[in-house]
Amino acid sequence: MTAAHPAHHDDVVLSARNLLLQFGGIVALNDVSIDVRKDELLAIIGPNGAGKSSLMNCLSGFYRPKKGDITLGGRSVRQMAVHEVAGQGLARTFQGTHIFSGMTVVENLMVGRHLHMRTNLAQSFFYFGAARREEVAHREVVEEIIEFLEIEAIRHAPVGSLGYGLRKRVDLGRALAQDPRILLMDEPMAGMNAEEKEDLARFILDVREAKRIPVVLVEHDMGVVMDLADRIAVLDFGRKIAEGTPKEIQADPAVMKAYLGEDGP
Amino acid sequence: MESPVLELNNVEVLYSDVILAVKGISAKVPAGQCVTLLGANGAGKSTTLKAISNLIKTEDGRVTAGTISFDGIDIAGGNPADQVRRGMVHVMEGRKVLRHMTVEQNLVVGGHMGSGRDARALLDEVYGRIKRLAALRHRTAGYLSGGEQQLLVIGRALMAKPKLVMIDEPSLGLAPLMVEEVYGLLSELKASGLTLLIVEQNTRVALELADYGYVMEGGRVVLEGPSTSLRSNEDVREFYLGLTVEGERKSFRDMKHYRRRKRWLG
Amino acid sequence: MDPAGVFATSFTQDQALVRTRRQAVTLVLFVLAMFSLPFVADARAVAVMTSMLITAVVVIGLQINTGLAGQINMGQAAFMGVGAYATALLATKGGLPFWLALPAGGVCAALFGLVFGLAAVRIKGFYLALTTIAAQILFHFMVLNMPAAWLGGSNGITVEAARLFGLVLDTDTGVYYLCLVVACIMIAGAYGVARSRHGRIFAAVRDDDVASGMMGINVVRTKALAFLLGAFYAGIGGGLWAYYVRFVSIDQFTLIHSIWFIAMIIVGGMGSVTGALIGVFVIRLAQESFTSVGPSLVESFSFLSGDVVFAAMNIFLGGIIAGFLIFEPRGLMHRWNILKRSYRMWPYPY
Amino acid sequence: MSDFLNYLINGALTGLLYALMAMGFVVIYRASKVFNFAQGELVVFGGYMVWWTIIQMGMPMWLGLPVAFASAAIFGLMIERIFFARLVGESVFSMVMVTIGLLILIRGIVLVFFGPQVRAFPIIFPIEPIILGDVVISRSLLYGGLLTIAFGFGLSWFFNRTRMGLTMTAVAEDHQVAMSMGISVQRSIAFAWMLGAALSTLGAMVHLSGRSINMMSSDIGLAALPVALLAGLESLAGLLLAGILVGVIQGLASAYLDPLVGGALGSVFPFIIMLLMLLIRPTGLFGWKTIERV
Amino acid sequence: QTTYNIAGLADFTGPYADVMKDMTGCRKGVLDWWSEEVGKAQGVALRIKEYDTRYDVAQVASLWPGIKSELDPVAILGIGGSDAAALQQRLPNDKVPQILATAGYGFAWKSDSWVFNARATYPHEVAAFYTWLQKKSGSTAPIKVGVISSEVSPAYVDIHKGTEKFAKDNPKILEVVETVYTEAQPTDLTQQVNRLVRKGATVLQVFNNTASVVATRRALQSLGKTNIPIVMSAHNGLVSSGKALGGLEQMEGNFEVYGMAMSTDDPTPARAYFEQLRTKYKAQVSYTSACIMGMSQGLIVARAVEQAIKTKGAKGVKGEDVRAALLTTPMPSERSFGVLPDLQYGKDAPFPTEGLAVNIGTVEKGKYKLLEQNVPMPVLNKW
Ligand SMILES: Nc1ncnc2c1ncn2[C@@H]1O[C@H](COP(=O)(O)OP(=O)(O)OP(=O)(O)O)[C@@H](O)[C@H]1O
Ligand SMILES: Nc1ncnc2c1ncn2[C@@H]1O[C@H](COP(=O)(O)OP(=O)(O)OP(=O)(O)O)[C@@H](O)[C@H]1O
Ligand SMILES: [Mg+2]
Ligand SMILES: [Mg+2]
Repeated sequence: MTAAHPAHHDDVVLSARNLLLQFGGIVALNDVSIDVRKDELLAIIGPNGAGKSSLMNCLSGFYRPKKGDITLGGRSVRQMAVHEVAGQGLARTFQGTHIFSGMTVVENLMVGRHLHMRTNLAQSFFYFGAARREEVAHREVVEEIIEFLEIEAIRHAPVGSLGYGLRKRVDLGRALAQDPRILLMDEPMAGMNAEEKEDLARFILDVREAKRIPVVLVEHDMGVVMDLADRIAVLDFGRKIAEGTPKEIQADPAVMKAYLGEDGP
Repeated sequence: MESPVLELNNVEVLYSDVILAVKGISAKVPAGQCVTLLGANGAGKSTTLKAISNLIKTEDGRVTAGTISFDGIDIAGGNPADQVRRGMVHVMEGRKVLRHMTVEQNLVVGGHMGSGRDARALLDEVYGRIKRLAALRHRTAGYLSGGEQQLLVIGRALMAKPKLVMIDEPSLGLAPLMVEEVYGLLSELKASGLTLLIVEQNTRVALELADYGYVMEGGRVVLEGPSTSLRSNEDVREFYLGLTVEGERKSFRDMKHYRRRKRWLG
Repeated sequence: MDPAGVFATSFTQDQALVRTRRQAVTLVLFVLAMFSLPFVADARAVAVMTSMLITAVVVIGLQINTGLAGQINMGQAAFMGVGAYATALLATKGGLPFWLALPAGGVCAALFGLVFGLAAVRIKGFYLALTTIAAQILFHFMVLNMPAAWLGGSNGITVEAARLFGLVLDTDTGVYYLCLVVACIMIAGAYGVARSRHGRIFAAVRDDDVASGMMGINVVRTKALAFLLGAFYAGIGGGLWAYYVRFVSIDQFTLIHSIWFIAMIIVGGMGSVTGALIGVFVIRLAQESFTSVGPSLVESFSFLSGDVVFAAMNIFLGGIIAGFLIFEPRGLMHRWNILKRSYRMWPYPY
Repeated sequence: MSDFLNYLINGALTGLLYALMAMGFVVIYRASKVFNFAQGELVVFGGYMVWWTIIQMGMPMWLGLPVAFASAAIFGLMIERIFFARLVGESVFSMVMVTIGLLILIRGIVLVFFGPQVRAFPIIFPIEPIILGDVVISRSLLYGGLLTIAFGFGLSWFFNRTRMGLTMTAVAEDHQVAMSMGISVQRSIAFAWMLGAALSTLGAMVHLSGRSINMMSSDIGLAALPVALLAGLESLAGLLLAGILVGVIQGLASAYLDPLVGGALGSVFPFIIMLLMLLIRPTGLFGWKTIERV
Repeated sequence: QTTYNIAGLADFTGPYADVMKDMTGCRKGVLDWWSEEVGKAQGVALRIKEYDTRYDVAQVASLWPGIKSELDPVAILGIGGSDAAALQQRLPNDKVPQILATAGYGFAWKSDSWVFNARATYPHEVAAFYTWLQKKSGSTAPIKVGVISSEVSPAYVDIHKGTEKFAKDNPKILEVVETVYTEAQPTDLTQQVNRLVRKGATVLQVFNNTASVVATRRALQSLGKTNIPIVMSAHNGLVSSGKALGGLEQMEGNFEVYGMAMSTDDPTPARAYFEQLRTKYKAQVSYTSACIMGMSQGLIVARAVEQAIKTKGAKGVKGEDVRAALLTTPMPSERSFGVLPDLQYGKDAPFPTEGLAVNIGTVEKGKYKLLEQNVPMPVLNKW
């Protein structure tokens, strides 16, 4: 699984400039800019309703900001449809579970490979030949991911019957199967206990180590954020109120007030 | 000790006639206390709650063994509506607001069992307890932020004038301040005499509020005790609170790549 | 789940449909039986099987569209009608041989289906299901109101029998083999599509179209493709129909036919090609055996007159469907899988 | 000019009849989230109940109509008892599929019990039209229209304002959530079907008064579809506007366009309007917008 | 004794379910009568087996091969359009003739047919009516007719297309002021009828279904224009429409036209024959136009078999012999007890196009009554 995209000379992989997003009267994002650099983990924190998910949705093309620009690998993706953004190498996991519950784990991951598959409908129709060769080739990639995430045992289980933690892992696997240039994760650890968070943290760290994919992480667990993030951006009421290293953020009084509470994490 | 409000005895729950999700658990919830149910993902916590309120019947599940008694009456397999009428409300996982309805309509629906006359008073009482909701009363519930939705579903449960509220993961996906606000509300409710059964992943806050706790794993209760003793249990500290033996918070950076075997499995 | 002792040792094996020797033997025997049917069974059975094969092609299309891609479609009979008309026109007016007219008819139906697929871009759920009823109504209107010279209007179109290598397929057996071969190809194709990339994204879009988009799937295109493919199958089925009855007219493709097609995938089970086949078989068998038994009932019990006996059949059929929905809403395929599973797990209950 | 006025007024009234038929769909949808494909069959059943009480049994109107309404409601209740009670918790999709089975089933029942003959339907509303100058207005349509307007606003108030209506709306939002609040989903669905069946009976009365009934009278259900979709499946008061819109356009189209085209353009027009409108507003004019948050 | 089988295609659960009982009962009655009184002497019996096709082409198509191999019938008695559609292409190979109960359709107007109708097409019949009406009125101005039709069935479209064609070819006889399209079950036709009346229509033609006749009649009543008659055919005739309106008197002054006997109370030979079927052959039927359709089918096939026996002998009569008999032998009206006019099939159409006559019925003083008999049918060109 080598990176399919040529390395970028520019340090910034994903960059959002002055995003403005409104829903009726509500300003979900107000003049928000962020940069994600090569090989870093950027965490985004903020109170509920601050606009974190909205920002992720803008970055992945699901919401279209009213103003501002988003570039991925130097190309503007603001006008692109969701699937085109994904085609540019952006993968994400979801806040709730948005998993294909009618399919097995393998199939879910194979959907992630869709971007890299090329056979046409006619070839699928006459399955034996190109379509089967392609299936097998991509199945090998998927098996690597299955092994990496340690979900061999549930390979053929329908995900509808899996517990929450495993689903999250499949969700991550599916994003990894896309072989992305950047990975966005929206609250991957919500609803997990410490042990499971540790597991997932380990996978995230491994992803960064082995595959060197920059990650944008939205998370409410301060322990996770402070330990994993290289940099943190803080949103409140749709505005970015702070950005910096975990240390700086922990010391920032505005952040304390808006987010962490007076007594800190 | 007086007899508990809710008592589970060797309850087994089966999904789709094939998946045994809860394999015989027993638990008690005494009146006026807060009991918490902890456990890893898939341990069967939500299933247990759904078995008590009998919402599992909507998911092709059923209680195959054991008894569930509420106020001394066996309620296993009963009608969910009767459970509410007896004074037990189940707040489901995932902030299930009625998305297309306004906040106030959500609350009104929550109080549909009471008489029309005290509805107004009850509504004001809930608005009084949860000030934030009052300001949001005409907003469409589906567009509220996560924390507001969580407050709304708790408020909606209160509208049924319950004796016992079962809450599934109230802190799920909430920011620290919001967690405090929700738990603040819960402790006020407890102080006002409400009995609480809380399923939680956020072990720290849950054990702070709760009087007693059960730890579930693989559909069984593997550990139980007063929350103070749970808090000092080594395994709970390591696996649920994420603390080192010395009481330091472990860093997520230097995770070992193997796991220590849990003592209760051995 | 596989029976104990069967392990996949390569990905090819793991993805294969036929996994045990017994399955392979059964499949071969089944196909052989189908091909020898005209020699061993009576004319009625062959005719019933022919209509089952044609229906199967149409219903598999519906299964792809509704069961697999999740787009409820109440206009499948109209799509079939478009295919039948197009095939008939191309064969009679265009003079195309049947092996060209048939796929071309499928393509025409596919294009008509595409129009509704594109509506699926914006319209979802029940709204979409109900707009496909409009397909039925528009098709009806168009055929009747275009100049009669184009689509035959109220006169319908008469079709010559299919010819292949000088062979005229105007006998029951001939038509049966034509339908059997085409149906085999279409069924095999459906299995191919269902287990490769396209089938997978159909199901992905059905399960969660938001997440699908973010996986790089063009949701709009996929839905349109599902309609296109479903309608293509309907069109091929329609084309076979045209060569089977050799006369097409508008009242052969009505809403009630579409409803029966849906009933078939309900009974068979949503989302699986095999389920569609089972559904077609069960419902058609029920319909046909009722119509077979009915006349004898009337003859032997003279106090029962035809109007009572045959009307009661509708209650039976409606009852069968309703019964399935009540007791086995996930269809026969699901029941079969559970049976298989508990058989393999025996003696452990779960 | 008077022609135009005639088409306008009668189109609107016919549209209101469609709205009344569509109300049956929407009431059932609004209280159970099930789209009932067998609505036309309910109309036929209700119609036969009226025929049975008044013509067959010879009951006077004041007795026959209430009995007919009651029997239709009981029929609705039976449908819930037999079919839907068991399906609580199953996906809405399978419930909708049940209604497709019901469609076939009710047809059989009607055939067996009432036979296929075309029967005279009692004259519920006087046949003599109201004639104002050149404008001729059918009484059954007029009275039916007024009833429809009353029901439209009344039911809209019921579902949006009263506690009971809101609890039923909650059922349409999510069966499981409704149950968790102690709402009896079953009772809500039962009520929906009873109300739906009763409304269908009223619809049959307006539609068939003084005319005839047989199995094929269910076609009106199809004609009401575009109205339900145009209004949006959740909106009751919206039906009135959508109904009038569809009725008027259909009336004008069949009066002025049909002769030009030489075909029944009037009857496909509602579907065309519906398609175009849905492309602009995918959930109809007043339906709930889907709330999609990721 | 030789028994010849006849396949009956019936529709007990589809659109024609309402008339099926009388129709099937009567055709069976005729065959029983024939076997007893004609066939017995020659050692031949006719037996019919009825199948429910729901009037659905798919059902007919899949049933027929089985019926053929099971019964090996010498003829098929069908109802109409769908039976013809499903079988017309294959009958030449199967060599079995089919006789339909309804009048002919434009789409089946093909030469060398194996499908036969007892009557010419509906437009033929209604054209005879207009010709008669004009003559009776004594004026040379064309009759102005308003047509009420529907597109739900292609058969209805076929009828109004044929009528329009007749008007086009015979502008001195007929003028169609407008063709109005309604739903299958129209709610209220007041506006449409009003428009037709104001356009000068003096007759309204409603050939689709009973519900449409009822709605049209109600519209005329509410407009106070009951002096404008409606003309209809056997399948939605005066009696059934009257019943659906709550009484035959409601249909006062309207017309019915078709080329068979009318089921009036008049003591006609057809009536007497029917009474014989009912009393002697225990046919549980009533004297309706559906019954007459059934009788006509039965008589046509029975007489053709009779003829075939004459030429081929009692044994070995095949479908093709029955067809040959149909094509070669004229059937004078007496042979059908006046149920049908004189009948002679030719090769160029599935129905006799020349020399046919129609009957016209009406309701007078609340009684269903035969108004005119043997009205000659004009020539009508294919549309
Ligand atoms: N589709 C939408 N329509 C209308 N308003 C929306 C929509 N999505 C988000 N909002 C509003 O935008 C604001 C930001 O919401 P967002 O979901 O981005 O917050 P968040 O920071 O992700 O919160 P949480 O921590 O609860 O996930 C909220 O006020 C929310 O109500
Ligand atoms: N509807 C269902 N059908 C089949 N199996 C189910 C269903 N719901 C849950 N399960 C299974 O039952 C087990 C217990 O699930 P449950 O939801 O109770 O866990 P939980 O302890 O609440 O976990 P979490 O912390 O993730 O919410 C899991 O293995 C799950 O896969
Ligand atoms: Mg969020
Ligand atoms: Mg849970």
